[in-house]
Amino acid sequence: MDSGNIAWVLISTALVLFMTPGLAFFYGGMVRSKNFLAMLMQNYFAMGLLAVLWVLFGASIAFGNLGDGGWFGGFDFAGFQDITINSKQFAAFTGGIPDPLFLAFQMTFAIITPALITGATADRLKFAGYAVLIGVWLLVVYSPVAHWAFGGGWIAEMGAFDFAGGLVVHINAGAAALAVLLVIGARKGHGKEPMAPHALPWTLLGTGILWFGWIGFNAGSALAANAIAAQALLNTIIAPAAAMLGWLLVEKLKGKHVTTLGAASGAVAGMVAITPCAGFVGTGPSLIIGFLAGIICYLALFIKEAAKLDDALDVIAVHLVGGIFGSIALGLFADSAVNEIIPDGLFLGGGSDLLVDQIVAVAAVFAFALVATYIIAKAIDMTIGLRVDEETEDIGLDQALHAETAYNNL
Amino acid sequence: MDSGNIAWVLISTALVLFMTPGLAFFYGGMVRSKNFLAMLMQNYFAMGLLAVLWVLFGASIAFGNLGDGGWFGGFDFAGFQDITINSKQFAAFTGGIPDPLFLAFQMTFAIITPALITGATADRLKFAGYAVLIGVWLLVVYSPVAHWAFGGGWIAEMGAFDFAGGLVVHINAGAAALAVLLVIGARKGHGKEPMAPHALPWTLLGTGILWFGWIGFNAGSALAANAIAAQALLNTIIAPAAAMLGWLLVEKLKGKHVTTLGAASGAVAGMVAITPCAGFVGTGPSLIIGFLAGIICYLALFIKEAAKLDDALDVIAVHLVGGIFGSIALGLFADSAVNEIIPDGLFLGGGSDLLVDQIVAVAAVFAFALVATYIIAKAIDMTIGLRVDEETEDIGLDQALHAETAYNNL
Amino acid sequence: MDSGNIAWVLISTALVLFMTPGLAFFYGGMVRSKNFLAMLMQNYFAMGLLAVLWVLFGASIAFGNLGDGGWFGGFDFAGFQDITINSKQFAAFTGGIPDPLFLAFQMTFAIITPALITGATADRLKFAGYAVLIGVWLLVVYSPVAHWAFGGGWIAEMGAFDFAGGLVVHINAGAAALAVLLVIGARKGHGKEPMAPHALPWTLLGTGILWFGWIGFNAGSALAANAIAAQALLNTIIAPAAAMLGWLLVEKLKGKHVTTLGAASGAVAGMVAITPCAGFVGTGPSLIIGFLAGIICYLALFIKEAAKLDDALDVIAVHLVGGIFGSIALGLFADSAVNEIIPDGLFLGGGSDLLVDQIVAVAAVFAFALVATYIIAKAIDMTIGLRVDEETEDIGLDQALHAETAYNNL
Amino acid sequence: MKKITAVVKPFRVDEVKEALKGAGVAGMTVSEVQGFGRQAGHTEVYRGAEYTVDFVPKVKFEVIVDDAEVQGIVDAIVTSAKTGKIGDGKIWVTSVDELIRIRTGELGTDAI
Amino acid sequence: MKKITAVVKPFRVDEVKEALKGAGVAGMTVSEVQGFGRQAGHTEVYRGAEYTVDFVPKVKFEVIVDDAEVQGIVDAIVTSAKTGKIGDGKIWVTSVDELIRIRTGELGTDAI
Amino acid sequence: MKKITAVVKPFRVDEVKEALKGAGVAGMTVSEVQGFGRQAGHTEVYRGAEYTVDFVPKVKFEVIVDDAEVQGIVDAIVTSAKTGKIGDGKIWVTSVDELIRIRTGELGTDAI
Ligand SMILES: Nc1ncnc2c1ncn2[C@@H]1O[C@H](COP(=O)(O)OP(=O)(O)O)[C@@H](O)[C@H]1O
Ligand SMILES: Nc1ncnc2c1ncn2[C@@H]1O[C@H](COP(=O)(O)OP(=O)(O)O)[C@@H](O)[C@H]1O
Ligand SMILES: Nc1ncnc2c1ncn2[C@@H]1O[C@H](COP(=O)(O)OP(=O)(O)O)[C@@H](O)[C@H]1O
Repeated sequence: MDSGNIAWVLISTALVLFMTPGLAFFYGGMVRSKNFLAMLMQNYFAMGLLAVLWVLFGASIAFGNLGDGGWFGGFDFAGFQDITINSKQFAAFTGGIPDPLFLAFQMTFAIITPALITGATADRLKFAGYAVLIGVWLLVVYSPVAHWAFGGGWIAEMGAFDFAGGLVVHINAGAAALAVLLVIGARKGHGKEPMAPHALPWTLLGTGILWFGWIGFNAGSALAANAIAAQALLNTIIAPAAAMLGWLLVEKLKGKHVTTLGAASGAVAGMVAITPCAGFVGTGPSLIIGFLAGIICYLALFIKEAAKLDDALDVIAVHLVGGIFGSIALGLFADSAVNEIIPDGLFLGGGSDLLVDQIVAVAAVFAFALVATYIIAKAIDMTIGLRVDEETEDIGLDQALHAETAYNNL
Repeated sequence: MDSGNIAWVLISTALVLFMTPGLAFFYGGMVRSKNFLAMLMQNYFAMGLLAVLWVLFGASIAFGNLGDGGWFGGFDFAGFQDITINSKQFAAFTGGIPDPLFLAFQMTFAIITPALITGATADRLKFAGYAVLIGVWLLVVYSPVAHWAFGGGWIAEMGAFDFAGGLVVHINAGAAALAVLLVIGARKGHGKEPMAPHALPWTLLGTGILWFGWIGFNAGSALAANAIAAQALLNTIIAPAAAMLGWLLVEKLKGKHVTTLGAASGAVAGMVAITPCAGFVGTGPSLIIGFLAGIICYLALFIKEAAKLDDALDVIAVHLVGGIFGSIALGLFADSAVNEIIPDGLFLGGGSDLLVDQIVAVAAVFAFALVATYIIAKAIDMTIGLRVDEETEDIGLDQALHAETAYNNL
Repeated sequence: MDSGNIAWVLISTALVLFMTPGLAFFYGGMVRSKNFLAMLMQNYFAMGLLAVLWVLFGASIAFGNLGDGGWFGGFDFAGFQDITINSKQFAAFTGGIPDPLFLAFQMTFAIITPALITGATADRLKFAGYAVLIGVWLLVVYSPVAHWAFGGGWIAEMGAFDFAGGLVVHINAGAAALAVLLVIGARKGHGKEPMAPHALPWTLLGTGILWFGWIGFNAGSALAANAIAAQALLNTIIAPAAAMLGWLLVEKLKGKHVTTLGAASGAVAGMVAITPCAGFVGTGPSLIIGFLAGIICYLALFIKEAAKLDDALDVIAVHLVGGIFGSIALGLFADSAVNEIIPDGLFLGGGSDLLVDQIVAVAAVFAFALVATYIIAKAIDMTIGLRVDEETEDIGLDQALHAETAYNNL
Repeated sequence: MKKITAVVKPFRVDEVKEALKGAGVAGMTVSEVQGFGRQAGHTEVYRGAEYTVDFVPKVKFEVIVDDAEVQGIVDAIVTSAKTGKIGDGKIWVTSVDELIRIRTGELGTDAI
Repeated sequence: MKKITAVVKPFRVDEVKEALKGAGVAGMTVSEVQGFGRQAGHTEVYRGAEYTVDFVPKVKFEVIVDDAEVQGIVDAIVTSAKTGKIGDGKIWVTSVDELIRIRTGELGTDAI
Repeated sequence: MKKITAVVKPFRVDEVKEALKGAGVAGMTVSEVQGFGRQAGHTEVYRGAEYTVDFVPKVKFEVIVDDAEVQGIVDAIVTSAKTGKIGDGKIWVTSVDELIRIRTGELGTDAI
């Protein structure tokens, strides 16, 4: 056991844990003030519920039967059975960091991924329905997909790669968001009232926390304090930076104004796109991937218009499209000189094998998450209900669901 | 000197330092807006005053005469005398991290512990009185108790354990809060006016920062980047998670609403309760301790009603009761397979020895902190005064004490 | 490659990256609400633009021709050419952390330094002019000066030292701020309207983030997880603490009130002053340097009055004066027992050689930054314009430049 | 001239504004207020303690109009603000002695 | 009908509200305002510079009542808002031509 | 007595306040409001979507004065608030039946 590697994964776990509060505020600043606390609640509650469910079942489903090339990790490690400070269940795979640490690190991914959905569904989810949704989703969608790609399942065996979660996190959550939107429909007043962000400073604060935490997300995924982690860290700074410039450039070309929210959104788009590539590509490609992600995710904003979907805070444009773009870009820019476990991508002379595998993986995760989530959401909607009634929407979720008000000045 | 261990304690120190701003906002969101800055001030000022006092005297009182089984560390290291980058005063005890690092890490505990009291006394402390209170308290209460339990004093020698501060931090501060409340009495209007939190988003932000920092607090207390730190980190995520669920469950059973503040409070209760246990118990017990802490601390809210104490932000219910519960739970769930330095607890077949020691330690710290703090607070109150006058309370501390206003929109 | 050292520099990089959002809020809370987003934008945009420019040219200008004792690093590493996960361009200098990591760590310094200027110029910069300003400044001022002191250029060869950026960061940015002020003049209404901080809680939050991140800034500059880093970390806690006390003491002596902003400003003044000294001085001197910095920077507030400069958020008093004081104090307190690479300072019996070198370095950086920045700013002002028109200032930059509003309650 | 003041539910602000525009109103002044009335306040929960919040967020419109237009505008507000549930709010009409447009110094109905 | 407007100190809001309820008031509208008056503003400190803040936070109550009730309600406000120190605030009474309850369309004193 | 209400641009608040003081006003009550009028709202941008914000931030002054002083005070406001650009705001004057100083119970012009 190398203490430097352990130190790095310990702090990376803390960093990724901190991302969920960051996400809460990133989203929370954009909703109307009457729904601010409800947005925070959904995200913080994910930390409570999903950590527990991960220990009970999720971790086992994702990382049981490690490297089996299959679909499902089983229940061998349910309740963290046989996971102790001395156990070596994952040692070969993780390079020797303690088992509880590896599963804790992965837990933080399992927390934030379902929470990403809340951006799409803002301002209208019933709390009980939401709780069931993310709980079931963790076990039925997230954990299996994590097994496929992170746990040595069929995607890994096929030869597709996902450094820190382009497939497992962003496409997965993005497709799920799309599915839930198809079930619950638009916010009351959508398209008629402006619904301006109630306080962008919170969103900017969230962006700062997310970027900070994303260093742990991507560079921590090296599971070691080595040069690959160093490259992943570098990429996680410069790709978002370039993406911010890309997004702002389109803003400037399209209208007169560059916006604070544009800077934040562009940066996040870059973080998303570089996630699958972080420890697999070099510096130049990172800049290119980031810059293009800023432009592409901006342009993807039109999807919700076209599809008449009320994706309130643009989970589709940023996470789904950004995740797809990054996962496919890996097939182009993967660099075996950066990380010997990956073959070179198309642009580095490695041929199209990796690219094809990446596309297959993207399609599979997208399709599975979309269909499975649609079924789950529909079932919840038809039983306990997934959407609040009109009056609750009018009054605001904070007061109606949580008996609280975000700002009390009188 | 192992660079991985040093790296981990370096960053853990930064994490714990960051907790005090987190605490400032956790508390600050709950007070009325006219007292928001005063709450921030009290917490930030603790960082200034107590860091200096720690160097001058506190560290020596706590960690002088290391392992003497006694009551007081003396003044050998006052002003960090003989503490250099090459000194090895604590090497045997700390496993070899540099002396200045060990004392810096401990400094961050010495800062946040007195600051915890400000939650109970919100909205009515005179600033000068407060400054004297925490300064004296650091030297007369905190540092000795730290010696007893962390510095190899009588509590450690007796055989009681405290991984990261159930006794030293939470019971200590909780009992002190109780004592100060007995001296200063209730806020003007308490029980008549609602005094709703003025802006819960700050509280949620503080919760996120606290949780993040608590990883350093607990897992950093291993003083090494090893498997015990890994288990402590895991426990510091899952116990708060389970505690959040426990707290929200009671909320749901009692009323109709689960609240954002409930989620935050439950999580913090779990952090408190797992603190003494973090590197001593396994995964399952952590979930149980957390879940019960959420329920118990919620139920402990009635204490302030029963005792007619205006514990404004519930330091007693969360820190005192949570700390007692966690410290006693250690006597039940301690697991020598997790950490060989501790004997097994009652439920793991280790008999009741540890449990008894834990109870003795709890009682001793509680009694000492209560009595000593009462005397200190009373003396301050009778001399320079510890509580503001009515007019200041009406106008608000921000304007009256600090000549500032939190929000200026006009 | 030592994994502990790498882990420490990885997380330190993340910490310093997080400082720029911290700075955004530190400043943002002090401006009027109509300019809050513009302030955030300037800082976040620095993360986007400067990260990219650093990769393209800045890093090469700063760290090319390493140790040449010269003025300019050249373009050998432009676009991170020849910087790979296996390259060892800087290994001898950095003690073996991977090249991409060293340049990423330094990148975060290159981002925050230009951003420091925004405090002086608050509420009146044109966005396009600002973008050009910081871009050009990075390449023409920051990167060369970084070469002189950090990259083994003439300042290093002369024998002056700068642990983490007293010269390169604070004097540099402070002198630049002064130069830009000379070009753009005062805010409309300056001296007539009060222009109170619109929401100090953001400023306090920023202070907390800055302090947290500064641990990475200073202790990370050891480029290793060793005892020097430990001392630097300790100093980065206690010097700001003592500085807070110093600042508040003067406040108390001068007026009736100690203020929250005073606590925050004092702490930041201490962080600035200890930056050049962090890994070079012992514990006692740190307390002294910090305490004096709090007093001196407070007194330096009069400079802007005397010079009739509208240094909106006191970049001159805090960064320029604090940086000068710290850099000169190093000539007095440098301690070869703390760090063998530095000779003892005047007060430690090392004679005045170091002190003289420090003064020469201070003067050189100040003069160069002042003149070069003045030319750049003047050129921008005369071409695309650096300052908004009166109407924009009246309406506020948020709406006029970014088509956004910070707070939307209706 | 008359001043029409209307206190309405916040989520009706857009409708009321559009109705006023539709009724030919050229200007109005709006502010956030808190209302107390037949509409019971709601319960909030603070760490286990329930307390009643008497005040409900409302939005106040103030519109100065020519006497002849009062009825039409009142009707427009009623129509657009009405949900039929308690708490829809009030409209009151008061007399204005004089009105001045700051920019031009115009007086009376010319200043509307 | 009359409209009674009262500007009071913020920490008296609860007392005034209860006093109004006690005096039989069925509804009121409240807002945050800033007052300037004999009560000197306070000094604030910004990095060593002291400046005077002229405006003091106040809360404004607006209550529409039947003419007969004006005196009783004014008295209730005076009693509950008075601290005896400068800055306790003002009450003013104006005439209301018409009042409409949006929900029902009721007019005049029926709408109160 | 009359009540003068003025809705002005936010960055003119200091000037107007000083002008009122200069005109001998001993007290006033101020609040933040949103205005709609000839001054077009502005465009805001939200992730590529442009939308018009109809409401513009304004500040409302309320001053109760003796009848004799109305003209002078109105003039003071006009002078200090005027920029000459659309949106400078309105002033309106209404009648006040009674004024009470809470602290002393003084009535009418004595209470001003
Ligand atoms: N007498 C009153 N004076 C001033 N405002 C009132 C009065 N009565 C009600 N209001 C305002 O009208 C709002 C709605 O009144 P309420 O009695 O709740 O419902 P409704 O108008 O449907 O009967 C209140 O929230 C308050 O703002
Ligand atoms: N002439 C006025 N017009 C409008 N509001 C006023 C006037 N005078 C005072 N006020 C309001 O009443 C408040 C209290 O007035 P002040 O003169 O400070 O004390 P007091 O009423 O005790 O004499 C002020 O803060 C302001 O809100
Ligand atoms: N009829 C009205 N009733 C109430 N307030 C009005 C009215 N017309 C304008 N206002 C207020 O006056 C402000 C300025 O009016 P506007 O028409 O934009 O410019 P101007 O007064 O220069 O013609 C508006 O923003 C609004 O607050």
